[in-house]
Amino acid sequence: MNSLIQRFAGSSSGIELQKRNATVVDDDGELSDVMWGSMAGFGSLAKGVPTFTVPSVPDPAAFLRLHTDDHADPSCRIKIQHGTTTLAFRYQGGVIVAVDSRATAGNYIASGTVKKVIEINPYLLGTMAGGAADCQFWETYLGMHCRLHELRNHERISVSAASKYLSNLVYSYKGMGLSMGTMICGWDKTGPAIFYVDSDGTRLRGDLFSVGSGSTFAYGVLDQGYRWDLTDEEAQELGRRSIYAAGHRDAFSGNSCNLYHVKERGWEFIGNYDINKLHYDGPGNGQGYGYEVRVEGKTSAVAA
Amino acid sequence: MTSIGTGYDLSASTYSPDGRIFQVEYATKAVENSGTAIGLRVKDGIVLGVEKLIHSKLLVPGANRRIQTVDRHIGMATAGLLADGRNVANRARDESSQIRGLWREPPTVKELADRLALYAQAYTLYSSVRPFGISTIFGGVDKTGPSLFVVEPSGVCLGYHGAAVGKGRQLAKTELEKLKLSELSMREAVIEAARIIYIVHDDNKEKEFELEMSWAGDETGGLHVPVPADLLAEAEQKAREALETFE
Amino acid sequence: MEYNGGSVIAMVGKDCVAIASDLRFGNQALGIASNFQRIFPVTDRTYVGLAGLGTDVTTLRERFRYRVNMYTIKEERDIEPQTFAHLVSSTLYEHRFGPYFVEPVIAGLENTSSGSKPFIAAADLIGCLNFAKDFVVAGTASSKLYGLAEGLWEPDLGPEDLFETISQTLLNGVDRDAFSGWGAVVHVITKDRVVTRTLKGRMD
Amino acid sequence: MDHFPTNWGRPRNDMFDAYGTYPIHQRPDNRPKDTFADSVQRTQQPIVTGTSVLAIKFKDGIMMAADNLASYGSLARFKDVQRLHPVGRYTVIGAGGDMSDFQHIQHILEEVQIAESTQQDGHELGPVEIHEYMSQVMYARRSKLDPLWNSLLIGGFKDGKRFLSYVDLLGTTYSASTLATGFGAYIAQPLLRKAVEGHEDDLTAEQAQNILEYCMRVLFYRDARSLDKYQIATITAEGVNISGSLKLQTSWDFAENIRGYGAQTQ
Amino acid sequence: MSSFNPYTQNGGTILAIAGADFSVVAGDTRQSEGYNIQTRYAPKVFRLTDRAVLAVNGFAADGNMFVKKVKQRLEWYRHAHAKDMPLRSIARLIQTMLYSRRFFPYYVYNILGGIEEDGSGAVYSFDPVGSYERETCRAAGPAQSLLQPFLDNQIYFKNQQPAPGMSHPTHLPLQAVLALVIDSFTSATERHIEVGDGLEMYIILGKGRGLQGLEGVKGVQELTISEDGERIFVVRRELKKD
Amino acid sequence: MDRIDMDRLKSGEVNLGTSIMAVQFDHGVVIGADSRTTTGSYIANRVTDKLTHVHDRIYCCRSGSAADTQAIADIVHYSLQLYTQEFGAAPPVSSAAAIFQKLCYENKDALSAGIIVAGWDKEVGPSVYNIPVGGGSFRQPWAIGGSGSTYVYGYCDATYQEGWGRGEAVQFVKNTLALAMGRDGSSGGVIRMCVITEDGVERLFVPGDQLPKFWEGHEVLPAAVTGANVIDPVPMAVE
Repeated sequence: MNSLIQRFAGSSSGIELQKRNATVVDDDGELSDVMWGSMAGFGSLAKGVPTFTVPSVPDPAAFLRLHTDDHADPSCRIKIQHGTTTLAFRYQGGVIVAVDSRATAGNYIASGTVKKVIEINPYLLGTMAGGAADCQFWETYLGMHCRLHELRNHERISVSAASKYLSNLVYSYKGMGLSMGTMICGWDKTGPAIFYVDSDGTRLRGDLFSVGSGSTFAYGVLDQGYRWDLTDEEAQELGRRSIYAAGHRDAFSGNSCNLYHVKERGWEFIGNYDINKLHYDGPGNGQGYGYEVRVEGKTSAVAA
Repeated sequence: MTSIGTGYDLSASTYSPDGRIFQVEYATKAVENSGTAIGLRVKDGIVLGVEKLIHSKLLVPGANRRIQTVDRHIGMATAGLLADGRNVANRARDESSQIRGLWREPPTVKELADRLALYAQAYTLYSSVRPFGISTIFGGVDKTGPSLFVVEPSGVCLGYHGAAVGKGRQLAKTELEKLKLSELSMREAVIEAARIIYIVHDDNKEKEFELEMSWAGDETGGLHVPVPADLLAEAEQKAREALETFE
Repeated sequence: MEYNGGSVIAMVGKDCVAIASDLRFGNQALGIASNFQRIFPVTDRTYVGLAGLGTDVTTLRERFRYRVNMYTIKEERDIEPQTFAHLVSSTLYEHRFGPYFVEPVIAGLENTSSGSKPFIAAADLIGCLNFAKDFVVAGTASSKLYGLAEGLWEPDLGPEDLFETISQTLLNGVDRDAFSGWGAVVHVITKDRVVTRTLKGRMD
Repeated sequence: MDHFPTNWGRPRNDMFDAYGTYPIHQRPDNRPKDTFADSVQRTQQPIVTGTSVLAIKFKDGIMMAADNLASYGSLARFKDVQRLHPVGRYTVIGAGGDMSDFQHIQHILEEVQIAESTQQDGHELGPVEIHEYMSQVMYARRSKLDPLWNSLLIGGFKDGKRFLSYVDLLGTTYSASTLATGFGAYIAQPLLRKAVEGHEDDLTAEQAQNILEYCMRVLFYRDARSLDKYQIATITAEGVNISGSLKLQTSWDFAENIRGYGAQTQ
Repeated sequence: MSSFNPYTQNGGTILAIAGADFSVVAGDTRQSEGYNIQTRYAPKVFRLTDRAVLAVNGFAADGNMFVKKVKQRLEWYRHAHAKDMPLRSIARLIQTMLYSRRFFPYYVYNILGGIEEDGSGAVYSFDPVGSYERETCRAAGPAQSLLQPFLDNQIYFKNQQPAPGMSHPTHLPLQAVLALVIDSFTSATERHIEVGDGLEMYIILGKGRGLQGLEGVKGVQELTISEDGERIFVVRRELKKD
Repeated sequence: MDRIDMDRLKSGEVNLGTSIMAVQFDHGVVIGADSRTTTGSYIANRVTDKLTHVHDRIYCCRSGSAADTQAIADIVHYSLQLYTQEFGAAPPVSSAAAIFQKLCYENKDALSAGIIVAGWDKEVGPSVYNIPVGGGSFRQPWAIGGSGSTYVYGYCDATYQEGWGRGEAVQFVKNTLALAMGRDGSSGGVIRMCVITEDGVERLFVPGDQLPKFWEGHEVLPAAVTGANVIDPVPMAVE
């Protein structure tokens, strides 16, 4: 429509405005053609920049805090799931990634079967600590961009580049209330690599990280057992043992341990281990990890 | 037309040396090709009538209406390009709703017609657009009583007691002039309107036609609605009878 | 309640009652001990379980012991569970405006003319008593225990069935609670004896 | 990253920032702003308000009642306000809450109806459509954090079917055979349920009116923002009928011999 | 200055259990706000396709709007692909739709139940901002902490030792699942004020699976649209209304 | 919600803590207002004219923020001129009220304005519209507004009767305003009134010292206090 016509024809400049502010609005923003397609909702992502509805208040982060922060206000309505122990370390045989599987909302254990290792692609793993949805969503999104990188450059993305991509992404939302502490693990031209990335925008390269409420317990075991020249079996045992320690002592961690091993030709899922079984029986049918189990009958302490 | 073919008729934003805008005149031609539309403003209301030419027997009866409702109390009939009529109707509805929103009262027919005239006139100013190929009769009842206005492609807006646009307008006007419009009732006006449409319709040259009529006034509680089927049938019956005596 | 964690449950059976608790003693998220006793015998056939702040559990246990002993000396008879429940209630209400952070659960067999009758009760932290005919719960896992008990409990369970029911209720309940668990202990009180069993629970 | 898990998933508290590196307020804000953007406070409070609306299903349709009061705080400011509004030939909408918002709602419903009628396709909006539309409007406004501060009851009768439903400022909707908003939800609803549930298809118009009158009276006794002047809307196959103002008969004689607040006898 | 709170909690509880070749999704029908029962019948469980059912719980207005939008997207998918969206894709769709409101969340807990393309029964559970997980059973809503441990015990056989030489079944038969669902809701009704009035159970049966387990169940109503595919049923029961 | 937040003024804003009124009679309306404008407890102007012309036969009485209500009245004045141009006729009071309402409703968060619109038009004759804070619009036979009005609702309810002529209406307005000004600290000064009829607008004025008198408490006892205790000053002698 000719804009001049609009301007000069009667006093109808208000009509367009009126239509734009129509009383019934779609609050998910613009509808795009891709919503029709096979992209199953990743439509908004395919455009390159995902769009989010932000509440129309002066301080959106304060709004979000008001309604989702059960720490400040236990009766807040939207409870987001928390709680974790995750760890990853680099050694001569690759990267060991081990995590627990518990999610808590308040003191309720919302799930004992969470997959906290996100399989970004066959060569990259991300771990999940913090907001479960933030990690799932953004690491899936990262997977899409890693694939695009492969298509554009005919080679796999480096762990460094992938983690940098994620780090930049979450940094652009800084202050909006995202929460994630993740380790991006993989094997690229430089060999095994681990990067710690969190929602504050921190990105660190390192040999050994543990993230989450149980990380202090995991670090204890990990530090004491870690060497560069671990064998694969020793390394896997160390990962498992560390997660057990955290699962045992930390109320917000536990249920089971998922163990992954990243090797030169991609990651491999080693197994899922019930923490309780590790306590009483150990990973095989050998010695249980549990302190009480190991000292049974050998200690002078008298049961209460 | 003296200046035809001299290039002054290619754009609505160009005058001919003798001060005419050919695009607007051509638009008027488009109106003249169309079936006649008439409007009668009488004692207690208005009546709109249209000679809707049926260009195909395959059309569903009642399709492609040329009388449209703009607001509860205002209707419009167009002669000319059907699609332009729809555009103008939508514009009129928007304007009407805007006036309502502003003053919280139903718009008067004059106010609405004035605004639509501005709209039509804007289409005579730019090279990028074409003037509307329709003449529109706005009719309705408002706080000033019944009123009837015609908006031409040029953007001219005039009020009438009886109006006729389209192919048979001359004959229709002659017939309208014979009536004492300010003394007629709406019911009588319906009969007269039907008669006039039947008279102006040229059986020999033209195809079939459908008589489309609406009214607004005391009889309808101030609403613009189609003339009820029984009254329409009666009017058509009388029109046919009158036609025989007319010739 | 969440500071040290812990949960208690008691159930009525046919001529028997059972009371059970977990064994965790924590400092918020950190698990400290897996052998914390929070159920205490009051008489031969009355037990009290104290869910809540560890230090108050210990204190109250001593207070109750003192008052029960005084009662026994004065009255020259064992305190009845119902009487004890009221003793608990009044003890707690004395601290109405600075309460102990403890929710007690009482289970026992009452002496009546027609023999012994199961009795259970629970109180809130200022001593409002709740006499139930089926089961009572307390502690951080209470909502979970309610759901389970409502589904698993049925009337007139024998001692062994009652043991199985209360064990399943407790173990599955604390498994969904971050602040309870680390093993459990169950006491089944019958006319003739009290059977105490320690259960291996999830250690995470 | 805050490593304590119960702090996760929540927006960080910018009042506490151990490292002083948290630039929430330094973030450049490039949104278009007008001069008074800072003082724009979209969430307001209701000012001139109406109290409860009651509605029930009965044999032939829907019956609704509301009093004629618009309060201004505790001031009974307007005593001749109509809170039952007919929408077309099949529907009545009854409103509690802010009266200026209700007038706005009346205006947009008028617009919608004109838009519908100018189509001249013979279709008219019925109660179901009006309710759906209103629920979308109310939800859209709450999502803009700029709610229309009302609780609405929408009742109607079209194509042989009764319809009665609720929508409020949050966009919450529900239907039942008896509905009451505001104070009525606490005081009248139990009475209505007792009188109506299970009898929806037996109650005559007269019985229905008696039930509503009874509840309006109870509300008048117990709701400090109510009035003894009210209207009743009846929607049946015959269409919408909104009564003139009715006056509640109330009884106070029993109070004459009450003395003091306790032991006093004279 | 009292600020406007755009959320409320409308009570009720939902539950879904997956079997080997079926799933059951259930919810009560009470809608409440605080102590006020708004209505005794407001559905929380919705049929999306012949093999997918969505249960929503939390803030009712958000829930209804969300279901409406999911249905709209599924309709568009049907227009573009001439088939229903597979269950796992619906799950991902729901994640992205929830996450698009990360900063102004839908206050809705979702449980999606249905049949996967491989014919297995599946349940997906979501948090309000879109993290999700495939599970065998899940309860959500105010009474979830009452129901979930019961399901752990009865469906996952947690803390139960199988008899020597035996093992626990990985999936329960339909009949047992229906009985469990009804038991769960009667329990929750007893101990939670926001649960009650009515129970709606949607049952989705895998392609070619017979009706075993549904025989003798009163008031089964079929909702299937297309033939020769998965079949979907609803069963309604009364719950206590106090 | 028990208290209305009337404290919507920005800091330092000039407040029309006011008594305003309009009454409809058989062929016209009477509007009236006090003349006090305050900032806090200081009387910024004691002879304000709060009766604002918006069209030939339509006036409004303003209460709330002086700046807000003046701006609104200016816009309405402009709009009504526009109306006259577009329609070629004088606007009805209902349309004037509609514009006031629209402005007040759509900007309710930013404005503090309680306005009474009154006037005469040829469609319905005299009419009075009350547009309180929040932006509702209510047609009434008589309307009062401003902080002083709360003290005189009872008087108005008891006094007003339908079918009054001009004389009764003027007296009613004068008495009501005098009573309101007598009890409301934010109202006072003089009474200004306008009588709007088909024929024109007539201004009436009641000076602050000639307001109708009502009971004002007992006369305070004569001040002169004499007695033995009073020590007369003794002039100092200088010798």
